[in-house]
Amino acid sequence: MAPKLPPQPPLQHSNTAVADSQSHGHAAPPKGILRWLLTTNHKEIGSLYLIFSLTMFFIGGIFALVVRAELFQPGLQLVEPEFFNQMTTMHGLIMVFAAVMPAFTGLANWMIPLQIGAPDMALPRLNNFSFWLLPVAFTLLLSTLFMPGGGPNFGWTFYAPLSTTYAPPSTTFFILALHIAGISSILGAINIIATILNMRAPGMRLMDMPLFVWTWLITAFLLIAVMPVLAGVITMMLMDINFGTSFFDAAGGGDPVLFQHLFWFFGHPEVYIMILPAFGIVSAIIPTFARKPLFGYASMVYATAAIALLSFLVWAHHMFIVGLPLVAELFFMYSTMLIAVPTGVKVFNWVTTLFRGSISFESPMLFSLAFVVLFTIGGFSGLMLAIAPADFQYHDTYFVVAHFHYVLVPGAIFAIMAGVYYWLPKWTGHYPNEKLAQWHFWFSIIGVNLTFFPMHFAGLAGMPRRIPDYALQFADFNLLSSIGAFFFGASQLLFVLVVILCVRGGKKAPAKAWEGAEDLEWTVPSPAPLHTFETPPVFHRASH
Amino acid sequence: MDRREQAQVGVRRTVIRTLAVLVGMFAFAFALVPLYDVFCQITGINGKVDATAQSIVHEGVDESRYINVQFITRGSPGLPWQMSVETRQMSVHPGQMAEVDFTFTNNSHSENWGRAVPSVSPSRATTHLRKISCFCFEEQQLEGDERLTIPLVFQLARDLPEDINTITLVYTLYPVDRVIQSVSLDNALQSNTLNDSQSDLRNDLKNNKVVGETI
Amino acid sequence: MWTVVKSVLAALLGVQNNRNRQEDFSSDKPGVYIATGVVITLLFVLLLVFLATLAAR
Amino acid sequence: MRSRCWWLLVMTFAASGSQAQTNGWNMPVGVTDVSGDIYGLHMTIFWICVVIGVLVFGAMFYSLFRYRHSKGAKAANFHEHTSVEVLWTAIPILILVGMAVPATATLKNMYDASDAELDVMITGQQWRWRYEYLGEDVAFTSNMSTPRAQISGEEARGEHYLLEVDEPLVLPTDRKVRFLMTSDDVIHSWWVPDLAVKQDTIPGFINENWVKINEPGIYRGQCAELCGIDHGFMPVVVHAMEEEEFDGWLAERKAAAEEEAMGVDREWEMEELVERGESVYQSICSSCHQAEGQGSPPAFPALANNEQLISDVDWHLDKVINGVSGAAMPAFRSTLNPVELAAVVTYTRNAWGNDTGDVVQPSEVAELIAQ
Repeated sequence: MAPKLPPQPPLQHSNTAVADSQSHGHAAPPKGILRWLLTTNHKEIGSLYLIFSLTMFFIGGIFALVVRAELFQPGLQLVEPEFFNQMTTMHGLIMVFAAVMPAFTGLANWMIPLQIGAPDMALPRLNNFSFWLLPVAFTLLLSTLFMPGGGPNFGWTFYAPLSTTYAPPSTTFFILALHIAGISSILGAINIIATILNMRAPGMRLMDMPLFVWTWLITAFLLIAVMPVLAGVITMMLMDINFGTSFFDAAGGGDPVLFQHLFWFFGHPEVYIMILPAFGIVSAIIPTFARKPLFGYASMVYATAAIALLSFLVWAHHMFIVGLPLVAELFFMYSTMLIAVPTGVKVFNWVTTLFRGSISFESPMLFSLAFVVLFTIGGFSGLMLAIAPADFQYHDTYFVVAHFHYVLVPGAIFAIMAGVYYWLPKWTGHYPNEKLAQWHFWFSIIGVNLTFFPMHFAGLAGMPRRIPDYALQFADFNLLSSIGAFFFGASQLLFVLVVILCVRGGKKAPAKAWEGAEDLEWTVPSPAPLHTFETPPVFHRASH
Repeated sequence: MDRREQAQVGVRRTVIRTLAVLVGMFAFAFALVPLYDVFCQITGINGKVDATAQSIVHEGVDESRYINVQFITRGSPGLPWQMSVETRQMSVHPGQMAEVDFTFTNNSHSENWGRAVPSVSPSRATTHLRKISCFCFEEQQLEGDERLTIPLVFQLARDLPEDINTITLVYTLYPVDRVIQSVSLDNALQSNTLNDSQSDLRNDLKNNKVVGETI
Repeated sequence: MWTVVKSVLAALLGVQNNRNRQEDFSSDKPGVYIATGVVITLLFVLLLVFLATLAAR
Repeated sequence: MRSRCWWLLVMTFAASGSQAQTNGWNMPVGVTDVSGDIYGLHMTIFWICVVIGVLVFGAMFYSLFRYRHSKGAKAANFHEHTSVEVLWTAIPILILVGMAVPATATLKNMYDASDAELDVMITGQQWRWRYEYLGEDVAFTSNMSTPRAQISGEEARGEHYLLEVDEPLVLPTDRKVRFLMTSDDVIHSWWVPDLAVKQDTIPGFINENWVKINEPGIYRGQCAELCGIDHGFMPVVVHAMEEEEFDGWLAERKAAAEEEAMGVDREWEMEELVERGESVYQSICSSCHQAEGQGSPPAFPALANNEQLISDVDWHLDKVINGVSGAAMPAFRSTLNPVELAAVVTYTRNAWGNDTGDVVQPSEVAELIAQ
């Protein structure tokens, strides 16, 4: 096979799509839109995922800004409570299912074959199909906003009976959209598992794989295990709404609390689906820029597995106030507290990797270091929330909002950005503009903390979440949060700028773009040609 | 090339296995519904009471403690019924049999279907409250302006936890949308009275019945 | 068998210390580890249930 | 720099947390034994997190500073250390056990079901709370009393903006009160931070909670579970009184309830009913059907110039008394008394151009309900 096709930096074609975000791929080269519709190349599909996710990140972000604008000061100024509820709901759904998850899948598509020395994903056509389900799903979901009665307004957790008996008529479409997105995730997960288990370069054992591959393998198993449960729950909702069953309707002998059990049985592993690949990315970047092998590679793998297993045993900590019996409260409090142990092990390992390294501070490293610090703060508030009696006070307040945004924004999203800055040289052949990237970093870090730190105080002082208007004593915190949110949102435009500039040109990157980088992806040229590892590379067991 | 073929075989195996897990997990989600009900009935987690009548247990009456049993009835939108109870509160000993009459009144002039859904508080007491005859979860039909009185016969288990001295039984009425009727209340009652053990029970009751104390 | 159990226990705590123990990970028999993992997880659940019941007394 | 900015915040937060206690940016200590215990747990775990944070981030920033590539640091090559790894697994477990012990004790106190002296049933309804003193024949609905004009900004906002109600829940101090909680429609959550009571109210199911208030005062909270449009406008206000004062209040309410029951029998004037009806409408109906009866279709139909409503008084009464199944309209048969029902129906039939001239007497409504 010809390992050196003419270099075709895939992002080159898609940068127009970023600028013209409404219609990806319209401005594609001669072969036109069909090329992107039909591509089975893991790199191109990876780019499609990433562009889709970035688009959705901005749409979800705009929804968040509508929410923050309304909360800028007490009183109802901009939107009606009904629309406010649709905004909070859509913001959550879009960010979780259309921004964070596809971004990780996109990175997986790009990097897993490169990191394990495979020519492509195991099931390329399925790969194409699972991507194209996403735009369908989320166009449908977004279109519910324009339907009579409005879009989903019951929160991203869609608790019954607010989401069944009392839901707007568009709920059936919401369920359909979620089904399609779920199928997409499941197919993606099957593909990733099949690739990792069967397509590794000769000589590469499981324990030789980079941590990003490991964390994604475990994430994919979580997806296979819990996405069907989500599918089951929404199917039950659908039947309750349209076919007169009463799974969740007390009137027919059902139980609304059952909905919450089922939802969180999916929902808690889902939380880890959104953070485990982030662990993998950070575990690749920190050793690179500390120029020192990752401390405790094996325990990192084991801790990831432990977190994944424990994630199935803690779901009811989201339900401490629904009236669980004492024994159940205690069980879920203990199991939740125990998750702190493997998570702590990971943080200690990252810190120890830094110890006696030779550290430089390029933009991927900055985002990774911020990840370690801010994710840990999110972990601390998580530990506080695990204490069941205290959760009676924290539950459903802005303290919880602060907690999961610390885990997801400077957690998952910073890790994704770190990964993008880290691998952009490999994708485009150019280094991102370091100065702009650093500005992006500092603006983001200020924006994130200004937005989410005051929420801790608002929550402790007694502000419930998902309210469109609030009592006067919460005004200062909300003012700060809103300013921070707009600042953070605006500074993300810098990110788009850096990516576009990097696709267009910039300092040329060699195959091994970072001095301390070790994994297989750095053995192929930059930009990575469309087809790589047609003949499997020989894997040398060197690093860990 | 045979390496590639090998990989293809492996991929097929992986896909089949993951699909099997997938189907299994989807089925599991639905299996959780009955499993949850069973789990709740065993542990009494959500105060949801066993829908079927239980049999009486002769275990002697614990005269040393009185348990205050409260009854609350609640209506709901869309059902023009009223449910009332003969007494709102009674004191019973654990192990003692007690009976209380509930009256359903249809305030409208047309027939409707409804259902009374029970819930027990504290939920820990759920498994200790044996309902020997009841109408819980049973769909009922009332003709327009009909009034119907149904007794609830119950017994508190002797092993009721020490710190519980008040039990509240709440019935919420819900409308049932239906065209075809399957089990009407009358049928249910008839089959009850036909049952020999049930009529024995009635005699049993007469000797043992407590008088409700109205507050 | 004991090494398997030990590995899985270590996994639960998130600590794996010995490089050599990774070797048996790549023994191409993940089934044994998965089965042991499931069993130990079940035992772990039972232990927690026991602790919670004890504490609730 | 990143670290400095948030540490500053944490430090000021921590310092304030230990001195001033209900300062509006930390959890309140509250006025029950349980709320005090919870505050203690909260501060303990917070300080544990601070200490761990100082150690971990301290080590991290030391490394970042000390081993800079730009200062020519040479990387070591170690990547494992068994005893260190075992140690940093064992120590967190010990800390967690230390934390679990007091948390378990507090939780058990919260679940203590013994010896409640007063039972109050709390029912969540979209979007108000209903309180019933079981066995006392006293029941009422508690609505937010903040005027809509304050929300829209046409009026200056008062001190207790959004946290004030027409009728607060009145409770005695030093008496253990049992709450039975349920809902008529969706899941709500009844929360008063100072009492450390937050419990979901679930349709068809009963939850319970206990509280023993130590100090008289007025305590405010809100619905904590998203329950639809007016989730943010569903405050809880608890007025805790000394025992004697409470007993007096209860007796007064009982007498008033009896008097209101008497009012059913007399003939009411239209003006009386309209006046009474307007206040009922504004506190109960206007959140959905809007202040001028214009509604917000399709979920909430307009009442003004509603043909069916104007032409059919029986239909109108039926919807108000029995609600609409499967829609947001609740049954008000047990929430409102016959006088209020008659008044609100009379009002809606004669307001905003619905000039039917109909007068519905409380006695007619009472008959409809009882039959």
